[in-house]
This record gives sequence, C-alpha cells and structure tokens, in this order.
Amino acid sequence: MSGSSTIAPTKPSTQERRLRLPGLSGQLATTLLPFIGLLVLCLVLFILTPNFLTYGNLLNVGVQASTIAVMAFGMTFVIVAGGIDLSVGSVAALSGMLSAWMFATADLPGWLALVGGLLTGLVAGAVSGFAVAYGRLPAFIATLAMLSVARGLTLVISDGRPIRTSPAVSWLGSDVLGVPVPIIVLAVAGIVTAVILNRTVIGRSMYAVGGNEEAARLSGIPVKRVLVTVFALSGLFAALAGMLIAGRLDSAQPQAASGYELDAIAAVVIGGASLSGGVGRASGTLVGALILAVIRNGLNVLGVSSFWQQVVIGLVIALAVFVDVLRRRGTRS
Amino acid sequence: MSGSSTIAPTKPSTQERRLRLPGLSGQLATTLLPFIGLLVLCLVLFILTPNFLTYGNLLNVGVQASTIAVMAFGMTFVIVAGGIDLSVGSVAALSGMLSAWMFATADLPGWLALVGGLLTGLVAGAVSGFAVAYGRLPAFIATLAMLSVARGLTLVISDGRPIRTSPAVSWLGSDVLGVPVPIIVLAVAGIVTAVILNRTVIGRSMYAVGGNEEAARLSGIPVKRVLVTVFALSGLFAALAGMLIAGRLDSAQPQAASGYELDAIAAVVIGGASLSGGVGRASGTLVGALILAVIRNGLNVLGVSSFWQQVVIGLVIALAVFVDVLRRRGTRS
Amino acid sequence: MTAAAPVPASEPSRSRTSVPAPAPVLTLDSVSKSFGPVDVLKDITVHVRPGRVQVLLGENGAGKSTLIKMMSGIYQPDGGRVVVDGKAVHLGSVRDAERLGIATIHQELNLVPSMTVAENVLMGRLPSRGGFVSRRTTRRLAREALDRVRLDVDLDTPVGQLGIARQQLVEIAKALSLNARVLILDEPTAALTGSETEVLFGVVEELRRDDVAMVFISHHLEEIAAIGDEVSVLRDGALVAEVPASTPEDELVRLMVGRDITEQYPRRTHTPGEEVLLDVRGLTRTGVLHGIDVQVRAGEVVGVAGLVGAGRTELLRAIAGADPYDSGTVHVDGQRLAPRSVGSAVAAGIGHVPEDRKGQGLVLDASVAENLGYATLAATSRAGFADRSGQRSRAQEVATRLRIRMRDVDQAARDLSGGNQQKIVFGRWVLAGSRVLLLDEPTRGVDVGARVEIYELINAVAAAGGAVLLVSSDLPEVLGVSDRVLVMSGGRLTGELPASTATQDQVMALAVKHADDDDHVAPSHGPEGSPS
Amino acid sequence: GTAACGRGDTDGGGSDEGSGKSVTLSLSTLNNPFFVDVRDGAQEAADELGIDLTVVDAQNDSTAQTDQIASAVSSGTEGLLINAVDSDAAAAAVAPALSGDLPVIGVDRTVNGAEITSLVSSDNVAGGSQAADALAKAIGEQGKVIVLQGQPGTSASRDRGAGFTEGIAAYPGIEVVAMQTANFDRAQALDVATNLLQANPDVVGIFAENDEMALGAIQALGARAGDDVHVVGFDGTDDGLAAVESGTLEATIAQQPRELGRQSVELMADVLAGETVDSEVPVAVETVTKDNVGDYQS
Ligand SMILES: Nc1ncnc2c1ncn2[C@@H]1O[C@H](COP(=O)(O)OP(=O)(O)OP(=O)(O)O)[C@@H](O)[C@H]1O
Ligand SMILES: Nc1ncnc2c1ncn2[C@@H]1O[C@H](COP(=O)(O)OP(=O)(O)OP(=O)(O)O)[C@@H](O)[C@H]1O
Ligand SMILES: [Mg+2]
Ligand SMILES: [Mg+2]
Repeated sequence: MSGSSTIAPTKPSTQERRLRLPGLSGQLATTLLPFIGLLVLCLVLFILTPNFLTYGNLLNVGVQASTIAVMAFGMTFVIVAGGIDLSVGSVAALSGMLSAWMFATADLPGWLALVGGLLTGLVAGAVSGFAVAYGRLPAFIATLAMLSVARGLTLVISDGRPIRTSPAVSWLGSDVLGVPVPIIVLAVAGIVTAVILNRTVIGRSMYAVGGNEEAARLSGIPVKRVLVTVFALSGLFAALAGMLIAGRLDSAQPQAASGYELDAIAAVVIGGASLSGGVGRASGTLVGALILAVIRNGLNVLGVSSFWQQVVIGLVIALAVFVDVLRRRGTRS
Repeated sequence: MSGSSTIAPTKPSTQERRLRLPGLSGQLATTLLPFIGLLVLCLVLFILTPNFLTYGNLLNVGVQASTIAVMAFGMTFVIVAGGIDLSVGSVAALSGMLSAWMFATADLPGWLALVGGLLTGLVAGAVSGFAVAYGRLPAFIATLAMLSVARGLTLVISDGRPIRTSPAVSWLGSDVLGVPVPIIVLAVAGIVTAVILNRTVIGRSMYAVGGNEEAARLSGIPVKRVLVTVFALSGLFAALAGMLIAGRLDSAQPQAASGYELDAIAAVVIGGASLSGGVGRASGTLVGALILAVIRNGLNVLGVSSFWQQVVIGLVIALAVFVDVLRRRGTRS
Repeated sequence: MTAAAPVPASEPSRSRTSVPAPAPVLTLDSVSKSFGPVDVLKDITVHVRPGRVQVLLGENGAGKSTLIKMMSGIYQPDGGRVVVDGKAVHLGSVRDAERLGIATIHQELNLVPSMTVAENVLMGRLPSRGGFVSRRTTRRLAREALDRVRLDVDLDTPVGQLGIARQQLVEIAKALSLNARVLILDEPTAALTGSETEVLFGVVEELRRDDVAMVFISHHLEEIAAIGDEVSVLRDGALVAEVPASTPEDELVRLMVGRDITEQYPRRTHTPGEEVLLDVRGLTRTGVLHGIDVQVRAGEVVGVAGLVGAGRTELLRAIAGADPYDSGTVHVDGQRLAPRSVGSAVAAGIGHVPEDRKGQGLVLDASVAENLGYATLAATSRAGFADRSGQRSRAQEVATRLRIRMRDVDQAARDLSGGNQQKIVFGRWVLAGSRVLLLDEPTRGVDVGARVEIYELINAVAAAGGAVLLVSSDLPEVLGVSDRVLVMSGGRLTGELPASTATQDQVMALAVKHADDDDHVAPSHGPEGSPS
Repeated sequence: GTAACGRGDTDGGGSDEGSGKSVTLSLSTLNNPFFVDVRDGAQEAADELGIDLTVVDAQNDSTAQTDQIASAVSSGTEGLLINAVDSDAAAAAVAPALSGDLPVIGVDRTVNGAEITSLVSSDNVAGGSQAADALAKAIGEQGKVIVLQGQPGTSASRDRGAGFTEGIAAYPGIEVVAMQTANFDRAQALDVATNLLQANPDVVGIFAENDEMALGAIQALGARAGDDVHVVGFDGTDDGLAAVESGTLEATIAQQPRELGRQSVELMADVLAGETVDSEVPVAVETVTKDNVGDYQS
C-alpha cells in the first residue's frame, strides 16, 4: 500500500455530518414513539374512566400483560431470526401441566417440579428447532405440529382435568413486598431478552440469520445452532409463561393459553419487528404486549359489550401498527 | 462489431443440459409425489379399517375436505403473493351469518342472500388488502385485526345465536345426482384457482409479487392492485366456504370455522407452497386439504381417543411436509 | 487501464462526435436529490440524445444510480425538471417512464428467481387476451429478446438456477424487448465476461443505428472509449466535467477521483514461498466439478479464468464449505477441512467473497459495522458476549481503509451504493485477517480507485504469507493481479499459464477448449432445445 | 364510568332493593347460545331491578376470567356473579372480590376452594345421568351408542360425560362403541358423527354433550334421525327444543339458562339489600321430550 498513501482517508463531509443528528433522533423515535402511543392510549382511557389510572388497576394491567409479554419475549428471538412459533400456547399448557403432574403424581419436590416444567418447554422448543434447522421444515409447519402434539399430550397427561400446582409454582402467582411476582418475572424476562439480543454473540447472530440466512452461513455463523437456540428459548419462555398462568390459578389447566400464540406474535409485530426477520427489539415487544393488555383491560373497565370488544380490539391493533408505519415513513423521508 | 466475435456466444454446457432432465421430471414430481403420499395414507387406513375405502366414506372425506379446501384455494393466492390471511375463518362465519341475516331478518330473496354473503367476504378481503397494500400494514397484522373484527361483527349480528339460512344456501349442503354439492363446489373452486394462477395475467403477477416484490414493481406490475386482488379473492373463497358450512348445517353459527385459518394455511404449505411467497399450486393445495381431511376422518374411523388425536394429527402434518422436503432435496441433487 | 480489453477498437465508420449533436429526447435539467438531510445530487444537467451513448462516470457513491433512477420514474427530483421531447414531465412511476419509451437495466438484478426465463423477460407486459396469458406469444417474444443477446437457455428454466452472468443477460433482454427510445444501462457489464460484453456492445451499436438514446454506466474505463459518445463526470453528487468519450483514460480518472492513479495493477515486490497453504485435491461434485487439483502457496495469488458457467463459482463455494462435494480433499496449512462446513473453513483462515453480494454477502438491514464483523463475532467474544465497541472500532478502521463511502458505520448496508456494498463484503475478511482468500468477482462494480485499494489489500495478504484464489470475469484483472492463471471449462481445469507472460488469447483458447473437445456439444449450432 | 351493556334496551327499570348498584357478570363464554340465554335472563332481571349489570366474556379462558374480574373489582363493581370457566381455577379469580368483601355468587358452576356467598346451579353430572336414562329408554335399553364429547378439558364436558358414563352403566344391553370430541361445535359434530357412523353403521343412539353437537349429529343422520337412530342432547337451547318438537332430537337436558341468569341476579339483589340467602339455590334440570317441550319454549 504505497501509492495509495497520497489519498486522504475518507472524511465525512459537512452534509454527511448533518445526517448523524436526525439519525440519532430516528433511533430515539424507534424506541420512544410506540411508548408515547401507549401513553396516549392510557390517557384516553383515564379520561373515559378515572378507574383506569389507579395504582391497583395499573398493577392489574401489568399482571395481565405478564403472560403474553413473557411468551412474546421468547417469540422475539424466533421472529428476529426469521421464524415463527405457533406452539407457545400449547407448550405453556404442557409445561404447566407436566410440572403439576410431577408434583402431584410423581411426588417430586415443588422446586424440582418448577424446574421440570421449564425444562419441558426448553425441550419442546428445541424439538421444533431441530425440525426447522435439520429437518428443513418450514417454521410454520414444525410449530403448528408442535401446537397440536403439545396440546394433545397435555390432555393425555391430565386426562382432561386440572391438576393442582406445587407451592413453588403457586408462589409465582403471589406478591412480594406488595409487587405481584408476575410483574417481577416480566421485568426479569424482558431484561434477559434485551441483553441476549443486544449484547451476546448468539443474539447478534439471530439478527444476521433473520436478515439473510445465506450471508450469515457464508460468514461462518452456525445457522442451524442459532435456529435451534431461538426455538429452545421460545419454548423456555413459553414454559415460564405457563408457570405464571398455573401459579396465578393455583392449578394447571388442560386448555390453558390456547390461542395465545396469535397474541404473542401480535405483541412482537406491534412492537416493530418484521415477520420477514432481522428486525425486532425487546423494548418494542414489551410495549406491544402492554398495548394489548391495556386495550383488553380498558374495554373491560369501560364495560364495552364482549361482542363489540372483539371488533374494537381488532381495530385498535390495526391502528396501533398503522401509526407505527406512518411514523417510520415520517422518519425515513 | 461483426468480425470481432472470435469467442463463441455463451452456450449451455452439457452439465446444464443434464440438469434440465431432472428439472422436467422434477416438475412431474412436484405434482405427483404428494399425491402418491396421499394414496399411501389412504392405503394404510384401508388396511387398518376396511370401512375407510368405501364409496360412501370417500364421499364423506370429500365433503369434509371441501370447507378447508375452498378456504385454502383462496389462501393460495395470498401465499403465492407473499402474504398470509388469518381472517378466513372469521370471514367465513361473518359471510354465512350476514347471508342468513339478510334472508331471515332483512327478508331478501334466498339467492340474493347467497350473493350478499359472498360479497361480504369479497369486501372484507378487499379491506384487508387495502390495509396491506395502501396502509402498509403487515399482512399478519391486517388479517389478525380482521379476524377479530369479523368474529365480533358475527356475534353482534347474531347476538351469539345460530340463524337459519336461506334455501339457496341450504342447497349447497344437498346432493345433485348423488354427488354432494360441496364436492362440486370444491372441484369448481379448484379449477378456477388453477386457471387464475396459471393462465391469467393477474395470476402470473401474483407469483412475481411474491417472488420479488421490488422486481415486480420495477417491471411495472401494479403491485398494490395485485395485493388487493389476492386478499379480495381470499375473502370471496372464505365466504364460499362459509356458505358451505352454513348450507350443510342449515344454519349460520356464530362460532363457525373458528381456528380454520391455521388448517387452511397448513393445507397450502403441505401442498408445497412457501410462506415466503412466489411458490404454490392449486393442485398441491387440494392434496394438502385432502391429507388433512383423510387424517381426521381416519382417526375418527379408527376410534383413536380425542386426546391422542391431536398428538397424531400434529405428527402426521410434520411427517407429510418432511417427506415433501426430502423429495425435493432428492430431485435437486 | 492499460491492458487491452476484449473489446473492439472504436470503428471509424461510426458517427460519434463528428456530426452536430441531435436534439435531446430526455434531459435532466438542474436536478437535485437528497435522502433526508443528505444531498446526494446537486444541480445536475444531463442530456440524452438519439443515436448517442451518454456515459455517466464517477466513483462509488457519486450518485450515478440515483441520477438514472430519476429518469426511470423510481425517484422524483427534489429540485429541477425532467424534460422529455422538450416538455417537462412528471415521472411518478416506472410505468410512466415506460410509456414515454424509457427502459432501464438497473445495477442490481431485478428478476424473480422462482419464475421462468420467459416470464421474467416479459414481466409486467405478458401478452394477453381478455386477461389470459398468451403462452405462445410469450415464448416467441422471449426467444426473440434472448436471441438478441445470444443467450441460449431453456425458456422454462427458473431464472434463479442461472448464474449471475446469465441473469444479467436475461435482465438486458428484458429491457431490450421494450423497444424503448431511451435505454439506460447501469453497470450492465459488471457481471459479464468479455464475450458477453462484446455481444452487448454489438446490440448497442444496432440500437445506435436505430437512433435509440442510451445512458451507460461502467467502471471499466476502456468500455467508455469503445461505445460512449459524451461523458458526464460526477464527483460527490456534483457535475464536475463534460468531456468526449475519446478523452484518455488517465484524464478521466483524474476528473473522477481528483488525482492520478499511476498503477492500475500494483506490482508486488516479493516472491511466493514454497510452502503450499491451500491444497485442493481431486475435488469432484457430480455434474459440476470434475477432479479439480489446485495448490496455492503462501504468498501466491492464483487467478481462475473461464467462461460463464465454467464452474469457477462452484469451485470456490466447495472449497469454502458452502456447497457439498462428492469426493476430494481440501487442506489449509496441512490441516484437512471438514466438507460442507463454513465454520471450519473460517476457523482455518479462509475468507470467501461470494459472487452475489446482495443475496449471499450482505444482511441489508444490518449496519455496516455489523456486516463487517460477522466473521469475527464469535472469535472476539468474551463469555458469549459480543465485543461491540471493539468490533465497531475495528469496522471503522477497515471502512476507512477501504474508503467505504457512508454516513457512519451504523448506517444500514441497504442504503449504500453498489460498489460500496461490494467493499463491505471484501472488508469482512480484511477485518477477520483471513490468510486464504477465495474471491469471486471481488471488484464487481467497484470504481477504479477503490479497485486499486483492493488489489493492494490482496497484495498485502500475499506479502504476509497468505494465499489468494481469485475468480474474475475481468481478464486484464486476472492477468494483472495473479502470479499464475488457471483456466476452467465445463467443471474441469483445462490449463495453467504464468500470468506474467500469458495473453488474453491464450486464456480464451483454454477457456473454450474443453467445451468444444469433450462435451459433445456442437459449438456453432443455433438455439438448442425449446421450439417456437 | 357508565356501563354500556350488550343490550341497549334499558327502557323500564323499576326502583327496587338493588337499584343503582353495579354488578358484574363474568361468563365463561358467549360463543354458545346457552350462555347467551344466561346473559339474557340476567339482563332482564337487572333491568327490572334497576341494577347496572356489566357482562364480561372470558372466552373459555381461566386466565382471562381472572384478569377481567380483577379489572372489574378495581373499577368499582359492587357484586360479582361468576360463571367459572373452570371450577378449580376460579378460586384465584374471585380472590380480589372476596378480599374486597364483595358478594360473590357462582352461576351454573361452583368455585372450589373459596368461600363464596351462594351458588345458583344445575347439576351437570346428574344431567348426564338423566340423558343416559332418556337415551336408554328411546332405544329400548339395547344396542350400540356413540358419544360426542365437548371440548376436551372443560368442566362441562367432564361432568356431563362422567354422568352419562355412570348412568349408562346401569343398562347392560347398551354398549358405548365410540367417544370422540367435536369441541361443542355443530359443524365439527357433523363431520365426526358422519365418520363414526361410517365406522359403526349399526349404531342406534347418540349422546351429544350439548345441543349444538346433537344438531350436527342430526344433520349427519339426515332422515335417520329420530327414526333408526335416537339422539339426546344437553342444554335445551331454542334450536334444541325445536328439534325435540319436530322429533329429530329425542330429548335434551334443559337447564333453563334464562332462569339461571334471572335467579342469580335476583339473589344478588337480595344480598346487596342486606338479606341473608341460602348457600345453594338449585335450578331444576329437566329432561325435555316431545311430551313436555311446550313448557320450555318461549
Ligand atoms: N435510499 C437511500 N437512502 C439513503 N442514502 C442513499 C439511498 N440511496 C442512495 N443513497 C446514497 O446516495 C449516494 C449515491 O448512491 P448511488 O447509488 O447513486 O451511487 P453510484 O454512483 O451509483 O455508486 P456505484 O458506482 O457504487 O453504483 C450514496 O452515498 C448512497 O449511500
Ligand atoms: N442450482 C442450479 N441448478 C441448475 N443449474 C445450476 C445451478 N447452480 C448452478 N447452475 C449452473 O451451473 C453452471 C456453473 O455456475 P456459474 O455460472 O455460477 O459458474 P461460473 O464459472 O462461476 O460462472 P460465472 O460466475 O461467470 O457465472 C452455470 O451454468 C449455472 O447455470
Ligand atoms: Mg450505482
Ligand atoms: Mg460465478
């Protein structure tokens, strides 16, 4: 490199410098604005019914968001890596049920039943992941099959009846120093998700795999291992959500969490992730899950008829994402 | 530049020629082999229970496949164009219900109620399409919102109760010359789908949009119009499926077809389509829907317990797609 | 560019600049364009005249593609006017431009991989009656268009199964079949070898005779003299000069980069060692590769030449672990690599620049820094945590070294110009400090100045005892950079030449040899297979 | 907040003991005409008594029910009527109401493991047993029967199924040849019944765990319904009663859902007025056949 030294290294020109500022505020927007949307939603509800903004009701919303949020955190890994996981609801039910069964029928100690339940989810997720990574099944099919299998096994184990959970699981439904444990679990799960996605090698690899699988593979990223990991994580988080449900109800239900998969995916997408992979954040997912919980809670508190509730929920979901779309278009141009 | 061409123009080498043969037989395989898989499934069921392969039962399977198949045909358009439609089950219910309401409450003539129901689906689909094409909503979100809205409206209209259908709709549940009308509808819908996808300009545009939206746009294909069309078609086909359900039951049910969206998508994917768009065939979708119906019918006929049925269905879906994956890998290398 | 390209010298009979310039069909009148706060183009006027080839020249990121996108209706100018036939027009969409007879071959391929060649050629314009596609007319029109570029492939082949070069030809055929008055060619030759380039230029001459107006962009300066008429030189989004195409290359380079480039192919001072660093033996993949032996010594640069479809890409991919192979071995520094494992290849020090930067090289939504750092993500981590600040500063360093033109390393790769994207893919392995580079068309779309940078880097790797296997369709490049040249044809090695003495004719002779001799394909037969 | 109720017809509304109080009715689902009837009965009574009734629908999800009740309590409801999605899981759901000293009345299903004020219910297990008797009688205590099960894992399916199995065991001549789920859904019942009849052509009786599935089975049977094959349903919905009248449905076990809803609200009004009430209020479960169907149709 001799002759080239006459060339001055590329320096940012002034116009390029100017760019950096809006760039920063753009990033700010990505994280802040959906949150502002959430605040507006809360404000509207507060004006409509003062009962909404009470400490007690906000705790309610937090608790009610916790299940979907925890599932959605797990789903974020999968969606960032370009997949989808339809089995989270069923896996949550299976984990909760197997944990209760370990305690009630297999007489394991309570904490072991809790760990066993979590492992169940991890294994179920890893199985889906193997089917996707090594069996080359589309994620939609692999996890749809797991949805069916996990729900079936839940029914087989329980013989269709609820089973009482272990004290360790029930504890997840209680309060600690006035704060409901589900909210604490929610917070911890969110932080763990954010750290994994942002800071770890496997997390950054998820974005690469979701963004362009072939480019990731050719760069030496172990794509298959990443895929198995994301589904295993999703299963683990689903199991944790299953424990929360069982803990809050003091019993594992055979039909627990059915249909939750669509809510979890919706939370992730409302939070700004793209189903084509490579994009998504833990904070966005949290906001998405909170928006869903606030809508549900708000409609209950407002006393909207349950038939109309479904109509309104659909409209608000569409609106929330539409606002996000507008915002992005705004920051881009 | 005449004499300068010392170098021969690009020619395909023999290896490329050789490649073409498997290419042709590969196409044969794409249409034939899943069908063979279906035949094997039928044979297994026949060995397990002779009741399976009776004329009457095969008609049953056909009728039972018709609802999902018709929805799945509509879904094929959407998936080929790179989208997904979660609302088909709800739109089917809404169309059936609104049609019944038009007849029972608004006193419209029966055939008009039938047409009205179909238009309902078309409009609902077009609304989703507009949201996707012009509102830039992800298809998953737009149709998830429509799922919720359409189901809510169905409940509002019906007040949660079944409504009797018009005679024109009920006719869809009857037989013509010993052949059940649903099977005739299934066949016609399949042919229409195949013709649209293979022969028409809009059909070919769907493949282009699903295969590479940017390239389609730069080639002057009206991408937005194509997107609205595929969702409108999906809504129309869903409405037709809704009429079939209502016709067979002589009544429109508020909970009709809930959860069918996953079955319809599964049928399309089992039939060889890719959720990332650009790939899919009407014949594949038919086979996918038949495989699902045969599994369900077979498990009933075999008397498998309700709990285990779900486990088996999940495994068979995974297996069916896995065989397809293996086959493709086989023809490629 | 001193080496002669396989391009005919300009024919004396051509009109060129001898007659007064005809009135322009299309004019960009003082246009400017910005993305957000960045002014990409500033007050530029360009005329496109019938029967003339207007060349746009500039470094990577100078704004050439952005400029032509305003002619084809993809972008609308923020300031200034688009004038067609003397009237100011608004080109709101691709359709608008097509209606006015403006066709574009874009820098990036715009094909649908899953659809057939025929449908891709006529995409958006499938001949139809009553909404039904007329298949016979489709096939006929597609065949005609493909014949013009002498591309002889089965009309029913999915385009995704063709190599990049043939896809480029399909793209060209597609634009030609529009029978446009104005044809815009954005780096159409970047992915082509000399022979296809020649065919393309033949077509350009025909179009010139038919008074078609053309815009041409290329980083191969010798092509400008070969077919261009006038040259507009862009620098940093501003028009710095308008000169005739006959301007000497040195002068063009000076106008473009603002300095002289003395040596197009910088020579190395050291000689390769004896130790074989990359040792490939008997590599075979049924139908694709046939018993390939390649040895690259430490400090050596080996070029691989061949026609499109010779299997060069397949060879590199097999060595890099990207594709499986049926038999044979790959050793790096005496250590055998596991087949079909990119991970073990990267760990052994292999760096592979794939031929398709968008499809195989880049995560477009990720930042420049992320893209540069993928190969070192795991190696630089601690306890599973990525070394983000370290990665970022290393990426910054490499980006500066490669003169990647961007806002900052956090900009999304998608927003960079084509040549700068190519530099990212190369830079990944610079950052990783790879000892064995497998380069598949590493300078495609890269400007003259930056190309020298890449050659310097190749030399630096070799000087540090590395080994480089270079596939390029740019023959002067292969001859100018390599120590020796291997020639492939039909998946076999057909010969080896020392680069210092080899001529392009010798290489081409070897490149067509095998196909003619062993493959039982009559070379000069007309369109094979597909009737009608 | 002003509670906008599902039915906007709050026309009358006499001033009675519970007047002006706001009460929440948490239903397991409204996607089933039975519970729509419960709601209608409750709404009627509320309108008459001037009670501000808010109806929430848990969509058969215990967790959603827990969430909705928590929301209702924090928004200031004064009394809770709960139709539990699942009896065992409902204790947690009613906990916030009980800790706020609100009266809690179970509707149709009990709440296990919590001290609720009262329970207005009909006995599903007994109903299942009655269904067995009705079916046995119709087929002459002889022959093969099939059972269409509700959604696996729901208490209604469990209790009715258990009652039927228990009841049918008393008839040694009857054999249950198949039990399959149709998820309480009419369309699914049509398919499943068709398939089961294909596998077991000599079936003479069908018990469906709700009327919707019974009607689906009747559709599958076509002309054979009520003739060669006798069907017994459960719930006594409008469509079910109509089918009984026309003879295609042999019998249905009528729970009088309107009555359930009405009595629950009336009981709540009493509680809110400070009266003491019985801890269990039974609502008659009747076997409705062609003979007495007239008494049940509105
Ligand atoms: N959509 C966009 N958003 C932001 N910046 C963009 C966008 N498109 C182009 N740019 C910027 O505009 C500048 C000009 O890009 P353009 O593609 O026109 O360059 P080019 O001259 O064609 O370069 P090359 O020779 O590499 O193809 C680049 O700096 C690029 O980063
Ligand atoms: N999946 C595939 N199916 C069918 N043909 C293929 C496939 N992959 C590659 N080929 C063919 O194999 C041949 C070798 O590939 P390729 O063209 O990439 O070789 P190359 O020598 O690297 O040429 P270039 O890079 O100049 O295009 C090509 O003709 C290509 O069309
Ligand atoms: Mg460019
Ligand atoms: Mg190549």
